[in-house]
Amino acid sequence: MDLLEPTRYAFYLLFTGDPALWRIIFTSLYCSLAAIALIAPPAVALGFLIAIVSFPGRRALVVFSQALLSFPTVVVGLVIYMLLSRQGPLGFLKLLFTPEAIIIGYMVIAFPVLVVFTLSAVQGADPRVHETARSLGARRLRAAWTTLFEVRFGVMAAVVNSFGRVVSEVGCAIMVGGNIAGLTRNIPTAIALETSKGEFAQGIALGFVLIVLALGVNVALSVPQGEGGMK
Amino acid sequence: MDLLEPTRYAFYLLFTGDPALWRIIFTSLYCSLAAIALIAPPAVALGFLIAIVSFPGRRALVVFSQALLSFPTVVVGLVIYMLLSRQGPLGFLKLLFTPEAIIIGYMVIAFPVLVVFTLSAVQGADPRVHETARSLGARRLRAAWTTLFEVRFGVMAAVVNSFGRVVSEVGCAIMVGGNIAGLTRNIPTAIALETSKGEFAQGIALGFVLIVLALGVNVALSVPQGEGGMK
Amino acid sequence: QELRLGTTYTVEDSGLLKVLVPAFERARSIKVRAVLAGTGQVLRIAEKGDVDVVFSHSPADEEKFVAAGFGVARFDVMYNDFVIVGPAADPTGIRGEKDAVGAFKKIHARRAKFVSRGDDSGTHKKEQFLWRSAGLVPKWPDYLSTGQGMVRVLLMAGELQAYTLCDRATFSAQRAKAGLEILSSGDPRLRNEYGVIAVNPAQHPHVNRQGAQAFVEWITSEAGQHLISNYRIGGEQVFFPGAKSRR
Amino acid sequence: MSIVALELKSITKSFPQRELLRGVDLALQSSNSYVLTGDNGCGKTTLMRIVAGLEPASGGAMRFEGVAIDLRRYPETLRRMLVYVHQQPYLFHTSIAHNIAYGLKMRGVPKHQRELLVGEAIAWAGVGHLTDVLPHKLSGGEKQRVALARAKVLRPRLMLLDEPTANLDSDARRQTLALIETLRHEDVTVMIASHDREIIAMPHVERLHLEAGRVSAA
Amino acid sequence: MSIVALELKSITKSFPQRELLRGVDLALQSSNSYVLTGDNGCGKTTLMRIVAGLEPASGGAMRFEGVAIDLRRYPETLRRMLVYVHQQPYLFHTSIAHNIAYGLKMRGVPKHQRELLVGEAIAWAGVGHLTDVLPHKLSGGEKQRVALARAKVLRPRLMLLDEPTANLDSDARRQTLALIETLRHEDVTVMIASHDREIIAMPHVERLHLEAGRVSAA
Ligand SMILES: Nc1ncnc2c1ncn2[C@@H]1O[C@H](COP(=O)(O)OP(=O)(O)OP(=O)(O)O)[C@@H](O)[C@H]1O
Ligand SMILES: Nc1ncnc2c1ncn2[C@@H]1O[C@H](COP(=O)(O)OP(=O)(O)OP(=O)(O)O)[C@@H](O)[C@H]1O
Ligand SMILES: [Mg+2]
Ligand SMILES: [Mg+2]
Repeated sequence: MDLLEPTRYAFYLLFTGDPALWRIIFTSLYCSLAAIALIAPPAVALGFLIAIVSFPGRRALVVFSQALLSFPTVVVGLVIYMLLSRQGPLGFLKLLFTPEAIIIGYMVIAFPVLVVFTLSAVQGADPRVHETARSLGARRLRAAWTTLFEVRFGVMAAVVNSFGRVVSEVGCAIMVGGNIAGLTRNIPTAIALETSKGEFAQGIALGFVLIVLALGVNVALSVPQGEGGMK
Repeated sequence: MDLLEPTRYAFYLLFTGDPALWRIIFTSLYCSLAAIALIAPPAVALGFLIAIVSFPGRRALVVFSQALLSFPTVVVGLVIYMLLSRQGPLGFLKLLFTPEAIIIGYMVIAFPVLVVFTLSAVQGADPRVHETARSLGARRLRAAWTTLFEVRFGVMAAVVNSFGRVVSEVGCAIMVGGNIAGLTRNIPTAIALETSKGEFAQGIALGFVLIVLALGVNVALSVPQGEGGMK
Repeated sequence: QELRLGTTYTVEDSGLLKVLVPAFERARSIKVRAVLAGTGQVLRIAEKGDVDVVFSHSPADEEKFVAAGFGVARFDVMYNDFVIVGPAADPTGIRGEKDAVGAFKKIHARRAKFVSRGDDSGTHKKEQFLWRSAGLVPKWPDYLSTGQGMVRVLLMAGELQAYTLCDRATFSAQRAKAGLEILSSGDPRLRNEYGVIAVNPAQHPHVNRQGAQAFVEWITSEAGQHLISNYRIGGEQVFFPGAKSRR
Repeated sequence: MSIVALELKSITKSFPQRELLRGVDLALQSSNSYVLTGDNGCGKTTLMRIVAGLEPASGGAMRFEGVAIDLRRYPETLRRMLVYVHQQPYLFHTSIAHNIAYGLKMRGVPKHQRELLVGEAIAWAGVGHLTDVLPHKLSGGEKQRVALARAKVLRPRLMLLDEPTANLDSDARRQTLALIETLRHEDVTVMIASHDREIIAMPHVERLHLEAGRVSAA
Repeated sequence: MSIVALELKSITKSFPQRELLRGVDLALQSSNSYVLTGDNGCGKTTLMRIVAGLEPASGGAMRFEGVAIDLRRYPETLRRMLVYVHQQPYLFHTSIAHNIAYGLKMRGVPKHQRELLVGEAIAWAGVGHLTDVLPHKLSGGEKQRVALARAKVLRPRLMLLDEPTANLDSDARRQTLALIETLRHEDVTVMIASHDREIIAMPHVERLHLEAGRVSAA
């Protein structure tokens, strides 16, 4: 099977500004970036808290959050579908089969990922970071910020990972988005469609497009990540 | 929609030893655990190496590995499908639509996850860990092992995350495994099937079964993770 | 107000949807959002009122859907037929068999490799109907129940050099890739009916009743039927207009 | 007229396996300097960390400048009045200047004034030639100097210095002794945990000895 | 009959911004003890780390017991012959006993002998009452003692001690001085980087001074 031709064609469409392809790309980026931007602050904060506050059941909570990483995204999609369905409790919002529904799903999927990896990064930080900040007069919030900044490599890895998860998942996006052309079709659901048509090469070409986009996003995200964390 | 009933039924089947359900569970666990067991050693080693050896292009390699986290699993599935297909270069192995094909796919999916998060964990480690080990006479390999043991919390987070990724993914497993009942059907592909049949509640119930399993695996994995990393 | 059309992958995969939707949008100035899903899934989301009109091919389920009050009425739109395909070598010798049930009996007798959709789709329902008609229960090691879409099942059958039941449109589109041949066709029991149903506004007051009505009218009208009969895959007609004069 | 800056009443600290502090009573007069001596592991660091609100005490009471301090809900305002310098200081992985500026920023000192103070502090620490070196690359003594400068620049009411001279060369040690002398005149109370004979022998520095979980003047 | 244990020839080390070591020449006689003095940041730690193979030199040559050492491909065997104790030692997050046993394990010392040696070392470090405390909870001085014990137990040919007494109380310091004395008689060469006057003033300890990137006997 020839991969070169479809890939070249996909990039050709990309650069000639094929509106259908760009619409798909836009939906992918818009939904995943919006979801991460919305959910990262609370999730990172929670991961930080679990890492530094010790309370009974903390260890169990950590293991449970880790287990949530195994939750299939399509099940997240199913649950959100049932909530957003016209008959569901949130049906009145009319969010089903819209990009916003996908964003909600992505937020749910990204949440445990961000919590677990922020936790892991903060856990690995030198406890003196937080103490030094506090001792120099930083209030709780500011000290937390300083600590997160010291482990920025790990926190950005968490963000990058959650982005990777949502931007490449298909189960939830197809379930709550409906894979509607021109509205909720994004790169993975488009790949699913190509695959279901037997157009495997096209699917792989779209995968390459996604990787190039992800590379761009990661380069952008790696600027704040910096060399600071590198020893 | 009633969730309680199907969930109760799923767990009923589980405990009454319904062979079809247990077969699905077995496939899920066998493929994901085998893949992680096979790929974790080289991937963790590579992540370690990238973290401690500095060479030109290292930073670019890190960003690239992170971008690989965004690669849709179905595309991994497509590529492996084409390799294992009858006309493909590895067709003579007759691996397509077998659990072993799924294992190969899982290994490819887990690889960058393990590399990136091992890297991130080792990066965050105190550089004196490795130096102390070396200075006390540990050879390279042993010193690496000691370092990984010191950051075991992070390394286990990497393992747990890669397990979560593969055990919940559907694109690759369905593509190279074929979702064959009694052979390559696993929990996520069974969920996909239930979903396509409109049996949403059944799908969600299977999702709960998966979470319970993941919890078990995570508890088992968290024993070596230990409190050591907790400060 | 836009119209939400719930339809199955088979319709999209054949390429027909890309012809029908824009034509309808132009004809009636109604924006269509096509939601794609498996057959069971389409009916389920329609049942919950999340789409306005359904276009699928599983007559038995569709009748049940209407009977339960979820749909206003079911109308025939078009049909094609299913074909039994398999490897050129045809180890069970069903080539040219006009009787689909007879062909299935031979496959069963030889315990030949057979890939089943296994997903309760229209195609799967048809397959089950044929096994039932043959008085057989399909259960042997090389009878593979896969739970996948038509194209993937066809390609799987190609990979495994197995038999399968496939609709003609999909087979025409994938013939080259699958490397299988039509071995048995023409039995009237292999007819594949596509129908359209407007979701019942009595159950779901919020649905786009006018839009759904317009779609049902248009697709069963002269214009819609004409488009269907003119649609070609590789020069081959794969759908046949089937709308009876509307009751 | 001597005001009590810090008063501790029967501070205790125990671990599951052992009782480290068994009732520390202590009163530090304002603007005086104290050196806390005691064997390794006797609890000097722990005691200072309790005072600084970095670790909970198991029991006891504390008053700062006459005000009772709830050790379980350590007040934010108190954190701005005292500063603790770790035995092995941690420098943020940013820059020397950012490290020294950090506490000033927290106190809302305006930028131009901050820059002035940071410049002075860098010169005092003798690391002017290292401003573009990442803080974690500094030598042990340099780190300690920067940490000291970072605390000194805040002019707190009470300074808790944990073995401040442990890694210092003779010049820096002399400078630190001078700093302690200066702080005394600037109305800053200083408590130093140290094994350094020069510090212990300093004039105007009162000696406190921690042994068997209790503090006694020595 | 004095054998040269370690010989350094024009060792240099430069950073993009500065030249730290400008050609260090050095010869340590076997079984002798040396103290390396010099201002903070003069390069003591860096020099010892180069010798221990923890950091690359920019240039120069090294011989150990007469054998030329390729500093770019630091030989594994040499690692077993010398041991470097960090200025701020790191203890593995396992247990005190495991920390001390680590180097012995690497050298293949059998279990029963290892246990014996570890027991002795724990007693020497005076941390027998802390065996069930996690190493990172130890006090600064306790950590330094354990690190010293962890190195001492290996009986290397050359010991590089970076400020070993910085956080020690007077007892432990005395004990360390005694250790240095003992090692001299046990045919171990010792090099100590230190600002500690007591160490610098020890009899039988030769003084080396690092200044402006060069070492001179002082
Ligand atoms: N969780 C714990 N359980 C038991 N003992 C502990 C625990 N945490 C700390 N310790 C012990 O409590 C003591 C704390 O001592 P601290 O650090 O306050 O000593 P110090 O007087 O500052 O000593 P140094 O002069 O060495 O710095 C140490 O002996 C340490 O081992
Ligand atoms: N990458 C770098 N670029 C520039 N300067 C550096 C770099 N890394 C380290 N340095 C400087 O090199 C010197 C290293 O000193 P070293 O740690 O060897 O000193 P030392 O003699 O052990 O000092 P101390 O007595 O304080 O322990 C320090 O001044 C440090 O700031
Ligand atoms: Mg201390
Ligand atoms: Mg040093």
